[in-house]
Amino acid sequence: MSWRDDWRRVRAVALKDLTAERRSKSGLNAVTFLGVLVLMLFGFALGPDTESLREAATGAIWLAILFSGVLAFNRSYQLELDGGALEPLLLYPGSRWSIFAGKLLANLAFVGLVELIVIPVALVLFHVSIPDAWAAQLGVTLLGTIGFVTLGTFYAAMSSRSRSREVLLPLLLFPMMIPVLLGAVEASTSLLEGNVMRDAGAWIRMLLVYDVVFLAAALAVFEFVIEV
Amino acid sequence: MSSWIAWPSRVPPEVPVPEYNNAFIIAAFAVTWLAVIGYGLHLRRARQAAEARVQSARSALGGGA
Amino acid sequence: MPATAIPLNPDPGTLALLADGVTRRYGRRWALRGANLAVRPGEVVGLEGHNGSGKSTLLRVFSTLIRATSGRASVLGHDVRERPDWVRGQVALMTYHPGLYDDLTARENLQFAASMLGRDASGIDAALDRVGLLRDGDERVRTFSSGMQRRLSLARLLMQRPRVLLLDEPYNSLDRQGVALVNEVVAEVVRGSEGGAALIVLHDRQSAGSLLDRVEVMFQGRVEGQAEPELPSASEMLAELAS
Amino acid sequence: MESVVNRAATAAPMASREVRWTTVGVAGLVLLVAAQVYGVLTSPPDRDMGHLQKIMYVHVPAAWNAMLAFLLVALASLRYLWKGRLADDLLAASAAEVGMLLTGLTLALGMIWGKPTWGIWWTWEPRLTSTAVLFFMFVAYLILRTFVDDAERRAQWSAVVGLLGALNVPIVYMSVRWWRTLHQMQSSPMTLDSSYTWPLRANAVALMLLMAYAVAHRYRSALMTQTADELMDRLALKGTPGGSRA
Repeated sequence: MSWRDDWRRVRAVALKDLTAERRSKSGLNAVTFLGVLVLMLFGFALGPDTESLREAATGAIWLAILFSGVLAFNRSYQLELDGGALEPLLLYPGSRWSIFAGKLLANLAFVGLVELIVIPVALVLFHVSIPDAWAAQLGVTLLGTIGFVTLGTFYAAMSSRSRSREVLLPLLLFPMMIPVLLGAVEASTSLLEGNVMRDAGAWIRMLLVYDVVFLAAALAVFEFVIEV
Repeated sequence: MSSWIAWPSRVPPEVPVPEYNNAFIIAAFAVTWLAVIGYGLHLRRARQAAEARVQSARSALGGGA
Repeated sequence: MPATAIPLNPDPGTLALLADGVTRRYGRRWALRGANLAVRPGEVVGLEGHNGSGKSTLLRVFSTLIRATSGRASVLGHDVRERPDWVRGQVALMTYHPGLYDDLTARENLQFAASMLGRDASGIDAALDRVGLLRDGDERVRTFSSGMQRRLSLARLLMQRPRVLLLDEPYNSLDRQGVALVNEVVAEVVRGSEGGAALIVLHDRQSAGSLLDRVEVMFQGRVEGQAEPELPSASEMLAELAS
Repeated sequence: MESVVNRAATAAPMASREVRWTTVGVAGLVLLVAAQVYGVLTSPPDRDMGHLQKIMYVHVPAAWNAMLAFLLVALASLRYLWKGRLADDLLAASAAEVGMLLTGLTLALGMIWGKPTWGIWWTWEPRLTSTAVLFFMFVAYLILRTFVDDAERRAQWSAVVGLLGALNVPIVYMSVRWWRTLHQMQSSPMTLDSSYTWPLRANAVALMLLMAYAVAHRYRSALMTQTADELMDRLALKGTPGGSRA
């Protein structure tokens, strides 16, 4: 199997997942709505004071993404389990990591779309004006999202096929997410405040290392997760 | 080694040390021993269960095996 | 020693399928308890047995989908555990699940299969035509009847171009033409490829017609005999085991 | 897959190993008592904390050994993925159970120490916070094990989870440390006075011996349970030529 074959498989899995998701629609709407709802709840919990809202904005955004995103990952495997499609999927000869990579891309697109709604809503609700360093902000969001979706897609391969999957996924995933949460929130906050007294660069490097480490690890050991 | 463990440092003999919070010290050691003994009991229970399982398997197999 | 078709010291290289003492446990339940089976190239073998006798599990072991707890299984001379990827390229498994994506059209389902298999998309229309779904190719699978879904998974199987077929109750919910289609495909694969063979789980031997070379019967996780067997009753069997 | 049945059949070396581990356990227990008495009686009170310093003798060894237990989980998981022996999975599970206990103990002792020292039960300090994360990962690992019925699947999944968790520990620690240093000045590091080092080391070694004993004991119980299961398998497969393990 050449790299081209693998890439074709990755693309096929991603396109198939996204097409199915687009046709069923309800999933994306529901998950996005949940994200916005979490933001609202944060607003109520933090009180109407503009200053405290603004300070908590990045943290609230990331928790909203985490809580809504975690619902997306099990869905991605539910698609395979519903009609017994996982069996033929696993029976195609060739690499299995490409299945993971395809689902990862599809989930990235899905969570990215959720963020596309949730983040602007958060900016409005929490009185945050678009920062000057918006490009860097996008980069931080992307890095954090990659780390989150990588491990989310990975652990969902287990949790979706085990008993009580709803509990198991966040239980496995959230402790692993602490560096992502810290890195993304700190980097965003420091960029929002014009990098005063803070070093966004260190956090961005940390996120980068995290993404590379877990992307490589997940691709390497996915075979073990799906094998039996 | 950084701060919070509050690594004890110098001991100036002339400074009288306030004797406070003995309850916390006792609690710390008590919790430790509770954990040690409690886990010891857990180990014993696990071993007994395992032995019982081996026994019942052996007898089901006809005494021998 | 149960009567099986296994020759003494079978040479796996000359067999299409070989199971040698295959066991499989699910939790505390044994689905397979030492199944022996040999299928020679060119053979079409039926597999019968009660529910839970291990037929589907045996098929899945051959397909590499499930690992045997112990024992050995090989396809065309290659151990399924040592060379799973090679085996996946040779066998096609059709289960009672159609294994399709409901929100994709029939054509999209086949396109996905083609990409995963590394085939170009040119065979899709021919496959659809072959199973009689050419006109419904752009309909979503969700709208299909179960018979149509089964036909579609047969089309996917055709695109796979396997040498060994593992079919789990392939005649279910198919009309008469569908049944004939399955039999055509089986005959085509078995005669048309080197070392081709088929193992078919069935309840209704009539459907397979003259296709079957023989029928093996499974009971409680073992292949117990050939042809028309007098199945021993469960209590007799247990009494024998206990002795 | 190796046969545990055959292993259990050679009872004599197993028994002597049992005796050896019991020796380790007893030695650990005796040393722990001795080291605690020695530490409490000999070490002078600290200038700032007074006798509260003595909590260090139980808290710090627990934290160190928790890390050690986690290392053991990671190594056993790695070896399982490499060799595929179910026994390594049982070893990882045994170490995880002891590790969960030790991280829990570390957290409890940290709180007991923190309250009188700083007036707060919890501090977002890198070490303590990382230990808390470690605790959650141990718990998730052990819960995952209870959710999966098939032995091989359970072994593969938990090995993968253990390994990824191990990769995460240093990243969590670094990130929490940066997070803290950014938020407030870290107090200057102090060197440990020599009158405290020996009691601390003795306590750490004692707890390590106890931990080794506990892991070994738990591991052997798990092996025994598996032996029993394999014996039951023999019964289930009685008279089958395929009953022997491949």
